[in-house]
Amino acid sequence: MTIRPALRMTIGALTCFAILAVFLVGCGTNNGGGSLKTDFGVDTSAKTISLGILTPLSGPVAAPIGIPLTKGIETYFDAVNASGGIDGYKVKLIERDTQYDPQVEVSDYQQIKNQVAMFAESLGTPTTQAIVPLSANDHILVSAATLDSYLAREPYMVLIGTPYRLQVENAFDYIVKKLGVQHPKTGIIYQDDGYGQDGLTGYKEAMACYGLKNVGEATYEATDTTFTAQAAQLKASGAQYVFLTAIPTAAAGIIGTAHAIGYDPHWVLQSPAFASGLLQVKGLNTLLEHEAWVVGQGAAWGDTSVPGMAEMLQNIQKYDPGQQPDGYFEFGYTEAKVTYAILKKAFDNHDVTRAGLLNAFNSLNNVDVGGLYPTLHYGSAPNQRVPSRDNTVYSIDSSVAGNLKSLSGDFTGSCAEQSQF
Amino acid sequence: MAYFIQLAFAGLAQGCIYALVALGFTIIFKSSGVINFAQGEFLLVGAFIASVATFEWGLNFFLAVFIALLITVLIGVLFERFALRYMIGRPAFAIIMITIGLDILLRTGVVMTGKANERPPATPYGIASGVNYGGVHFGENALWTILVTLICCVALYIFFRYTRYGLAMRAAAIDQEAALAMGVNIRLVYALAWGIAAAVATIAGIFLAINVTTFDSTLGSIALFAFPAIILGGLDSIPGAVVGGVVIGLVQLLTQGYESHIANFVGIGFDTITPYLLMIIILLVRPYGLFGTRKVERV
Amino acid sequence: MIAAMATLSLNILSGYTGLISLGITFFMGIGAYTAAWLGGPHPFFPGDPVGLNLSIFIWLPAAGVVAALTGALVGPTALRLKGFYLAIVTLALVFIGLYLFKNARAITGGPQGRIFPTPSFGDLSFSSPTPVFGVLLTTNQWYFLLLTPLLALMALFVHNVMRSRAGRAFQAVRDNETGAAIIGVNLFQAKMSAFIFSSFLAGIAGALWASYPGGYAEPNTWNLILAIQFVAAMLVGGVASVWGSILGAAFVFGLPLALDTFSLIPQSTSNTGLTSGDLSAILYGLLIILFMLFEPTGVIGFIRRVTSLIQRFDERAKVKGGVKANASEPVELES
Amino acid sequence: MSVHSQLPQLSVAGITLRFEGITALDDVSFDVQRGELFAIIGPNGAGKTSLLNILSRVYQPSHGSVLFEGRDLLRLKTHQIARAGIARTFQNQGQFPLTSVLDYLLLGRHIHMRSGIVLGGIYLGPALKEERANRAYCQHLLDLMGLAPYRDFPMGSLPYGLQKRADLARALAMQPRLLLLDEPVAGMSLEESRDLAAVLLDIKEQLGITQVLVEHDMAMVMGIADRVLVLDFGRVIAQGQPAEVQANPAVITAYLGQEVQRAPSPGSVAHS
Repeated sequence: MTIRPALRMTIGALTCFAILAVFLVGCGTNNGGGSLKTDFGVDTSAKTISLGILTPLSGPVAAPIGIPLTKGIETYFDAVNASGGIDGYKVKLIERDTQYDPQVEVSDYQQIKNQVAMFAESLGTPTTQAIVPLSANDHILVSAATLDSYLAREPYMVLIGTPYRLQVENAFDYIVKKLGVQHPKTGIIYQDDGYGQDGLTGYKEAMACYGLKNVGEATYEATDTTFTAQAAQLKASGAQYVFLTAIPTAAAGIIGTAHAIGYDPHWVLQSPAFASGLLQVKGLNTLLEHEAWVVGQGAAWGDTSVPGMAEMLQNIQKYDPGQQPDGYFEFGYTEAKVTYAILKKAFDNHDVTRAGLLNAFNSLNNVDVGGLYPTLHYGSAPNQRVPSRDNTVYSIDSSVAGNLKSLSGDFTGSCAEQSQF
Repeated sequence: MAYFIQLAFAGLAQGCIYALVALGFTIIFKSSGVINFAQGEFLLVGAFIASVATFEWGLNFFLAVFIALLITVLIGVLFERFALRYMIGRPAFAIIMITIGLDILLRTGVVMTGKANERPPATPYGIASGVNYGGVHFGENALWTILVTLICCVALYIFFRYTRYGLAMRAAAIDQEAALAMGVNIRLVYALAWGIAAAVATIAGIFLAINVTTFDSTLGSIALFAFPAIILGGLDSIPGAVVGGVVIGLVQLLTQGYESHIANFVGIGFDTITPYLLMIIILLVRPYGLFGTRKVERV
Repeated sequence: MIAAMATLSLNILSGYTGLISLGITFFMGIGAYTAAWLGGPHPFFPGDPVGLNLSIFIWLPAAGVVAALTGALVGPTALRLKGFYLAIVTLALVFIGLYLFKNARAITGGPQGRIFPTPSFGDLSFSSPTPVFGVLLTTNQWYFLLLTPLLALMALFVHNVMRSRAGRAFQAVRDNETGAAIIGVNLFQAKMSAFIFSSFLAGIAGALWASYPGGYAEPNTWNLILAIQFVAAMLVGGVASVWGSILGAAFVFGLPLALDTFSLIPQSTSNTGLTSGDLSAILYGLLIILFMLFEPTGVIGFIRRVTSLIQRFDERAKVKGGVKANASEPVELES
Repeated sequence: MSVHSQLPQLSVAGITLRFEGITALDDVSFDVQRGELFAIIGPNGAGKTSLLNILSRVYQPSHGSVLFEGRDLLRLKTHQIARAGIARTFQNQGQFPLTSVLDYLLLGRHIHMRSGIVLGGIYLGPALKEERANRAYCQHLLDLMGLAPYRDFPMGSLPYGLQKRADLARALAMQPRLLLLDEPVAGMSLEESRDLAAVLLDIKEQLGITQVLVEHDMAMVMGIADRVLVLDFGRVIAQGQPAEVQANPAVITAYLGQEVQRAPSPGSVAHS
C-alpha cells in the first residue's frame, strides 16, 4: 500500500499533534485514585509521589553545601519510605545538578517541573530568585534553602530558617540586651552581592533598634584575594564588634589578616560564613575559638536531648552511615520535615494537586521539627511567611560535634520581632 | 600615616604576587607569542598540591612545595609539548581558547577531588607572625613574598643574561627564524618558558594561599589582575611585568582602602576596576606599555 | 537559541572581522538592562528598580540600539588595538560592566538583581502557558515560536551582510589590514561598523537572555565565564560561519543539558566523585583543546569536509576512469 | 583638463625614507606621464617595494612630495588612495587565502559600491541591484582574464601564477587611472611571464591605464617598458629609455655585483 506524500505528511503532522496534545493535556487531568485529587508528579498506580530537587552537585558549592544538604533530604525521605511512605505513597526524588548557576537552574526546573508535585529543594539565593516567577506561573511550591529575606514575599516559596537580615539583628540583640554592652562600636564587612545586601539591611535596622555606634563598613568582592584594606579600615575605625556577611574563605581571610595587623575585635559570623574546614588552619582555629561567634539556628549536633536530633542520628546510622556532623545536613533534614508536613496535610485533605499543596501549605500554621529548629510558622501574608525569627548565638569549639556550642539558647530579639517583610 | 603604610605594604606584597603571575605570562609570550590564560590555574594547582601534600600526606612544607613545583612544571611542559606545539601559526584567539580549555580542565580537576573548599594553605609560619614597627604590621608572609619575588627576578635576570639556555631564549624572542638558523633548539626554549612560568606561578600561588588564610577553587582568578599588569609594563618586557604587577597591586590596595571615603561618588567595588582603568589609560597613551617595544609593521 | 544569537554577534566581530573580543557579555548586559528599564514591570515595592512596562516592540529593538550606541562609544578606543591587546581590553570591559551594573541600582537592582520583562504581545504573555487556537502552549514552546523566526531573521541578515559589500570589507580587514586599506577599505569605518553591528545583536541577545524564562538576573550574570563560553561556541561551531554559530551554541550550551537529560552518568549524591556538571566541564575543556588541535574550522568545517569528500566520491563514481577527475583541483573549502 | 594632460600624471620629488637609522630611499625623484608604462628596477634591497609602499601610503617618507593629477598624495590616508584612482597589486600573495576569486574582484569594486550593513543585510532593492551589476562586471573581467573557471575557488587554493593574475584582475576591477604593479612576474614560469607581459601591454594599449611596474626581472621589463628607472641602495642610478639604461655602466655594475654576491648560495631566491 502506498501513501501519497502529501497524505503522509498530514498523517505525520497529525501524529505529532496528537503526541503534543497528550503531552500537554494528559497529565493535567484528574485521574481518579479513590477520592484523591492529583495532577502532577503523583503516580496513583505505582503509588509514588515525585519531588524535585535543584541543588549544586558539582562546582565549588557542591561539596561544602549542596551535597550534605541534599543528603539530609534523602536520608529523611528514606526513613519516611521505609516506614510506609505518606498514606502509602512512596516519595521519589528527582534530582538535578544546578551547578549554582541560575541559567542551569532554570533549565533544570523546566525539564522536570511536569514530573513533580513540588520542589523539595532549591538551593541558593540567585538560583532560587531565577525560578521565583516561573513557580508563581506554574503554581508550584518550592522549598528553598536560602535565608534571603526577599523571598519571604513570594507565595510559592517555602522557607525554613530565619533570614540573614534577622540573624544580624538577633546577634546585636544578644550583644546589647543579653551581654549588656551599651552603644557598642560596631562595623560590618559584607560580600558585594545580594547576600551581603541582606546582611547590610539587617545591620542598618539593628543600628536603629539598639543604638549601635556604626564606625566602619567595608565590602569585598567574591574574587578578592587580599583583605588588608578591609581589615586596616576596620582597625582604623576601632570597631569592637564586627559582623561578617561573608563566605568562609573570605571570613577566614579577613579574620586572619586583621589579626596579623594587630586587630582582634569580636567577630560575629553570619551562618554561611562559618565552615568546619576553617578550623584546620593553624592559628586560625584558636582565633575563631576565642574571638568569633556564629549566629545561626538549630540544635547542636549530637544533642540527643532534642528528640528530632536523636531521630536524625538514628536515621543517619540506618541510611547514611558515613555522614559527618554537618549543619547543612541538618538543614536539609529539617527542610524535608517541612515538605513532609505539607504533603501529609495535602494527603489528609485528599488533594495533592498543586492547588491542594498550596492550600495545605497556607493552612500549615506551625510545624514542629522535633527541636532540630525552633517551631516554624507559615501563613499567607509576607510577615507570616517568615518561618522563624529565632536565632542562637554560638561559640566555636572544635572539641564538640559540629564545632558549634550554643551560648544564648534560642531567642527572638526585639528588633527581629518587629521587622517588616 | 600608619594606615597608608599598612596599605602600601600590603599593596606591595600583593603586587609581587601579580608580578610573579605577570612574569609567567611575559616569559611565555616572549618566547612563543602565546598568552596563557591558564596561568592563574597554575597558582591554584600549585597551592592545592602543596596543601594536600602537607595536610593529607603529612609532608614537610619544603618537600610539599617541591612536589607542587614538580607537578605544575610537568603540566606546563606537557601541555606545551602535546597541545600548543601543534598550534603554531594559528590565529591568536584559537591559541587563547586552547589555554582556556586547559584552565577549565585544571580547575575542574581540583574541584573534583572534593577537597578544594576552605583549604588550609601549606605554610611554614603562623598566620600572624611578623614584626610591628610604628603601628604597622609587616607580616612575615608579605616580607617573604617580596623577598622571594626579588630573588626570582634576580635569578631570572642571571638566567637570561648569563646562561646558555637563557641566551637561547632571548635569541628566540628577538627573531625566531634567525635563532633557529643559529642552532637554537626552539622546542627546548618553549619547554623552558612553560616550565619557568609554571614554577613562578606555583610560588605565587603558595604565597597567595597563605595570604588569604584559606582558599578554594577560585584562587586562580587572581590572574585576571595580572593582565593589566602585563599591559602596563608592556607585553614583551620582563622588567615591565614586575613593575606593572607592583603598580597594579599598590593602586588596587590603595583604592580599596580609601574608596569608602568616596563611596557615594564611586559606589562599591571600585577597586575591582581601577587596574583596568589604569590599563586602558596606558593603552591610549602608550599602546606598547611602559617598557614594551614598539612594533614596526610591514606589508 | 539565544546563545546562538549571541554567538552570531560575536562571529561578526571576531569570526568575520578578526577582532578578538572577550567582552560580549558587556554588550549583552547593556541590552538586557535597557530592556529591563523600558519593558520591566512598574516598581512594586519601594526601592524596586524602575520599569516602564512598555511593549516588546519597543524594548527589544531598543536593547539593540542602546548596545550599538555603547559600542559606538567604546569602539574608537578599543579599536586602536589589535590581537591580544584588544582581547584584554574587552576583558576589562566585562569587569567595568560588572561594576557599573552593580552600582546603577535604579536600573539594575544593584547586586540583588532584578526582574526582566518577558515577551508578550497584547494579551499574549510568554511567561505563562496560554492557549492559542485551542492548543495550550507551554512557556518553552512559546519561546521556541518567538525565537525561531527571530534567529532565522538574524541569521539571514548576517548571511546577507557577509555576501555583500560591507561583509567583504570585514573579511578583507580580518585577512590583511594593510592590503584591505590599499584596496580602498576604510579600516576604521569597517571595524567600527562590525563593532556596532555586533553590539546591536549582542544587545538583543542579552535582552532575551535575561528575559528567558526566569526573567531574573543578577549583575554577575554578565561575567567573563559566559563571554568565554560564547567564544568557545564560536570556535567549536566554526569561525566566520552563520551555521557554525548556531551549531556551536547548541553544542556548548546544550552539552550539559544533554548529559543530564539522557543521564549518561548516574546522578548520585552518595559519592562525591563524578557528577554530571563536573564531567561536562571536563569534557568541555577537553573538547575545546581537541577542537583547537584537530578541527580548527569547527563543526561546520568538519561537515564541509565530509560533504566535499562525499561529493568527490560521487563525482569519481560518475566520471569513470578519472578522465575528468578533479584531483588537481582543490576541493577542500577551509573557512 | 588640458592642463592635466600636459603635466605628468604622477610626480615624485625628493623622496627620502628612513627606518631606524637605515636610509631605505634617498632623494628619489621621477615623473610618470599619462598612459605610460614606467618600470622601476633594481637589485634586491634597492628600495623598490618601499617606494611603492610610499605611493600607496603605507609608509610615510621623511622628506619629499608626491603629486598625483595635481593632488598631494601624502595628505591622503591609505584607504583614500584607491578612491583617488590608484590601484596596486601585491608582491606576496596569500593575503586573502579564504576569499573566493569572485569575491576578491568584488572587493576591488568596494570603492565603486555604496551599500552598507543595513542595505546589505536586507539584500533587496538598491543593494541587490548594485550587487548584481557589479557581479556582472566582475564576471566579465574574469572572462577576459581567463579566470572564469576558477570563479568560486578560494584564492589560497590557486597556483601562484593564477593568484597573481587574479590579483591583477582585482586591481583592474577598481578601474584605476594609475596601476602600481609590485613584481608581477616574480616566481612565475617563463611562459607565464610572457603571458603576463602581453596582458600588461593590452592594459596599456586598450585601456590606456598608466602603469608603474616594479620588477626584478630585467629582461621582461626591457621588453615592454616605455621608460625605466634604476634604483640601487635607495638611490636613483639611472633613468631613461630601456636601451639607454641597459648601456649604463652603473647599472651593469649594480646588477653584476649582485650576481657575484649571490653566486655562493644558489637556490635561495629571496624576495626583498
